[in-house]
Amino acid sequence: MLFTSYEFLLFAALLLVGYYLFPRAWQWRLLLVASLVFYWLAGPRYLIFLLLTASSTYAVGRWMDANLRAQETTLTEQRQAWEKEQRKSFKAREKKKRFRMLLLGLIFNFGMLAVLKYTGFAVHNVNRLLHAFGAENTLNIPSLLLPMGISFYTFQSMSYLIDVYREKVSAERHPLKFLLFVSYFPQLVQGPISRYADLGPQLTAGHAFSSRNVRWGLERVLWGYFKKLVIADRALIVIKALLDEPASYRGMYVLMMILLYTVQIYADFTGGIDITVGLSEAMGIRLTENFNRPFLSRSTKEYWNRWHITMGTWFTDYVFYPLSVCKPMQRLSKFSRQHFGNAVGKRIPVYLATVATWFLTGLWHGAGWNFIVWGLLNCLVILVSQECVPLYTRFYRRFPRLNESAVWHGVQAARTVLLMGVIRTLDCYRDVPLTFRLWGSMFTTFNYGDLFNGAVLDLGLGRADWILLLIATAVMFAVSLWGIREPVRAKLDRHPTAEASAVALVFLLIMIFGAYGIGFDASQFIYNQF
Amino acid sequence: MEQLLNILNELHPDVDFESREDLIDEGILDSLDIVTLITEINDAFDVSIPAEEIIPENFNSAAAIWALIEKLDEA
Amino acid sequence: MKKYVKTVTAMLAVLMLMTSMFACGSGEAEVTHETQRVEEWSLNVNGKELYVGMDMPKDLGEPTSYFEAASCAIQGLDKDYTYGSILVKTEDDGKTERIVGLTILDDGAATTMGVTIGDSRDKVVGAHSTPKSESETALVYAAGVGVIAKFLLRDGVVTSITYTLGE
Amino acid sequence: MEVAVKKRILSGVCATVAVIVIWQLLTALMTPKYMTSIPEGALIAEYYEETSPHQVLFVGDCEVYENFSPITLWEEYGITSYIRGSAQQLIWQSYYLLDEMLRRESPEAVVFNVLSVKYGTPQNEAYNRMSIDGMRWSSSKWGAVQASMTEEEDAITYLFPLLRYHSRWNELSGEDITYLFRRDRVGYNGYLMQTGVRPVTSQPPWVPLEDYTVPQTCMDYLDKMREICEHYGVELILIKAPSIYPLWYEEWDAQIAAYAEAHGLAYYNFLAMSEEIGIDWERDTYDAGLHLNVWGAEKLSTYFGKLLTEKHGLTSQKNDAVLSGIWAEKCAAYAAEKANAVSPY
Repeated sequence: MLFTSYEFLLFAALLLVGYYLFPRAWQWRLLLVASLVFYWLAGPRYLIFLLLTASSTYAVGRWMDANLRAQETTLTEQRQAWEKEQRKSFKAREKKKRFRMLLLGLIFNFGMLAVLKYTGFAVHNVNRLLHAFGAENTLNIPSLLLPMGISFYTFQSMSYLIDVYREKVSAERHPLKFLLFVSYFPQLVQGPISRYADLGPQLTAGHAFSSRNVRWGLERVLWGYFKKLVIADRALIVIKALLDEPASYRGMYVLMMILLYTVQIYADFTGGIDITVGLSEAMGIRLTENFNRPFLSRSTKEYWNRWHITMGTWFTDYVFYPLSVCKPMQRLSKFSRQHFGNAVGKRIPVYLATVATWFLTGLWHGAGWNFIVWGLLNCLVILVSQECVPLYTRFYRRFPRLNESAVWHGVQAARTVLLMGVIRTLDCYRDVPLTFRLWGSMFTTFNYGDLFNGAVLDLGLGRADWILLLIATAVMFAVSLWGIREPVRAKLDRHPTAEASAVALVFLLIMIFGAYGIGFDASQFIYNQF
Repeated sequence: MEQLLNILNELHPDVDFESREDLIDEGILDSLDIVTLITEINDAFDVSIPAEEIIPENFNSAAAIWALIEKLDEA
Repeated sequence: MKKYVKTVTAMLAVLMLMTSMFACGSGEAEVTHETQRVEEWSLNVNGKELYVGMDMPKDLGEPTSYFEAASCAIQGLDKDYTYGSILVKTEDDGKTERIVGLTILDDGAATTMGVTIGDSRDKVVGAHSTPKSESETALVYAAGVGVIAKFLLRDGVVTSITYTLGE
Repeated sequence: MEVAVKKRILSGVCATVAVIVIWQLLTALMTPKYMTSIPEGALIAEYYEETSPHQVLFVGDCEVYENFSPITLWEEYGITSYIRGSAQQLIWQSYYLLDEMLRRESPEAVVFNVLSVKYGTPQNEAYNRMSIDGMRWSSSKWGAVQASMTEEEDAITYLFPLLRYHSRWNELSGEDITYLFRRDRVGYNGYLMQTGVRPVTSQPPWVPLEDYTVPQTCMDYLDKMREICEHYGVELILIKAPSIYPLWYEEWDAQIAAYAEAHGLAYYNFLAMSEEIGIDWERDTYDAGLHLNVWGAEKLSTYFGKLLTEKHGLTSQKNDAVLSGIWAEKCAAYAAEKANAVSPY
């Protein structure tokens, strides 16, 4: 069910009303039923995979918890009988058992994700390998159904499992409460990927009606719809036109695609998250923020601390750190320190872990080489700028004032956003060699005149629509900047008339200028094929 | 402790590590710095900091890092 | 320790090699609209190859008969050009005139594989191989993107052959 | 500073009221007016302007609202009639319009043009809107919406037309402002006068069909129409207007004739009887045979009027002073428009 469909609006409205009519103890059960219904409507057969992940994670979690408690009791009983050494080896043995169970859980769930999402891709490449070596017969690509949001709920469940293993969180006893954590519907569509410590208790705790929560939450939902319907879906019309025959839209059109796609994906993704977080806030549930004004980031590294934050922290906590501090990596760094000197030795674990993390991040985004190359390019930029740090420091020492000047920050931010935009077009051109050729064509094909001679008008948007798109985008960024020191909703909160009229105005703007209905077909979320 | 401080200064010479209590929260040490730091510490103090110990409380200040090292040392 | 270094560097090399090799070779064939026209499903009129979906050529010559029908209220004309045994149906929205249907009216014309009105069901299947779908009264073939070729049958004999838009 | 809850509620209510008012205004602004272009879109709503009942109600598509002239039926036979037709009006839309009208008045006869039995499924969103938007809200309108929607349509866009027409914001014209709250009359009791002349030069090519049986949905709605007429004691008359396109296959004609026979209904195929009616295909059509022009329509109406009086017992209402007054105005307006047309006779 699309966020922009009438059915979802009705679904959300009924849920919100029902939520506050239900007695507090029953609220989480309503949420669970709503989430399962939401999932059922997306495709009944998908539910099986969700339940498989939820039950397996729950089981492994409870087993590890039980093992840990058993370990504590035996330790206290044997306090006198065992010496320190014996106690230590007993603890190590038990931890090994728990680690094996954790591995079992991880392999089962990540295996399911891999099979469902990447078999087609893997078989396709094996076929190409077979062709390369002249083999005639090839494997047929099985058509597997891809459950909605499998990447999100799998990652969320696995973060819970690892946290239980790390004893940061104690396992959830109640199976249905855990199922709610896995299946909580708004974040199934495109995240955020929450941690059990933050979300678990909130979901099952009862929430009294609070006018502030409901108002602020629904205002944020409304703003999400503004970004999605007025900006993202309108920009998508041109993007689709350009993607219809990418090879024939070169030069200026590639630059237009970069800028348009940057705006489109920002509006679409942050809009979707606004709807998710806003709806949860209206029910008193605070989800982790997934964005922090990414267009202000002055470097790629900072960009990835502000864009899709919950994915970034997930990969850092559960891939990057474990990989870089694990025994083999440490030994490797010690070895290379002895043979290739301190400088190299120090960098090996960091760089290896970064490359691996970004490879997996790319792969996670989609089953395609364009996503993997997108990931590795991001990694390349980060590592190169990491290497250039001494260069930058020397540069800033020569121009000390520069580092503080706002203009320079603006230049850096523009450069970063543009760079991210360029790399991100791998997402939409979906074909690596074609993307590189098109990037090149920006400098070889000089059709920048098309921008002014009306050629842009037959890409699906008339003059009025283009102007509206530009104005709406400017408004979106302006409102975001206006809210830096104090959230806009807080400012409005103090003046009820201003708040009410702002809500009314935005509502009417969406209704009139939204790119929805027969004239425009509502677009899928960019991340919906997850 | 001094050895730890030189490692930190080598990473970010312009940061006063003695007094600061918000190395992670303020984003002074990011994920790349932390990993480089851990590799240095593991090598210098012959400990091995496991991934689950990489949490803000342990890395927000030099003292916190030192406490972690000691805890791992005699565990 | 040695084996670690070798395996890791080897793994890294393979990873990089695989990525570059696959990534750079992963472009599908350039599929443009023209190549989707399946030669098998086109009809020759006054020396010109016509297929459903293409713009109506201006220089097709005088049709043997012509009928024009405006749709009820909305602008746009449906035009029927009859060239001997072939009926060409087009839609003209004022800007472009597109062919939306080609029909063989009698045995004066035939498909590229020589099938015409009056032939048997087996001749059709023999010439054009197995159809996409078949029933007692019709054989339907996929004839390009969004185009179907339909053979109507009565008592096993072809009564009409039409290429139109459809799935 | 805790803002008084009262103030917050008050501003909330005011804002909601404001949105509702603006919403109505915007709906009126954005809904197509069908005044200067595509007048067919305005026909359905005009019925509510009528101030007097009608003995005969026509329902159907362009083959009724462009081939029959109620003015002629009144002038020559004193029969009062109304044509409730719209572009490509499908059979279920005709049924629901009939259902609505029979609750407001009790005619003696209902005339249904059977051409639309060839469409068994929803056809086109634009035509749906033109046939349904003009209706006032009633269970009949809801029935028409449910029966006519194509997959891409949502019922809510009929409840709130702004959800459908909001995208017209960048194509508004003068017409949308001048006709914000009023509409001009486009038809004469539902008849859209056409004064052009374009002779028939060729017949549409005959192409065999795979299946000639009339779709079951259409037969069901034919039954429903017959039943509702029986319920209100109204005589249902089936006709096929004299239009040479879209092609009316004999097989369809046979099935409709058989249906009429089976249920004792009159069925007139005016296309087959065009000789007898005296239709001159050189001068009586404005688009080479698809529809009649005003002269053709008058001939057909005269012929049909005779049938109605002789076979269906309709009597003249001219002795009713009130009716005569009302219809005199209509005839005057009709004559005025017809005067400035160039007659082919």
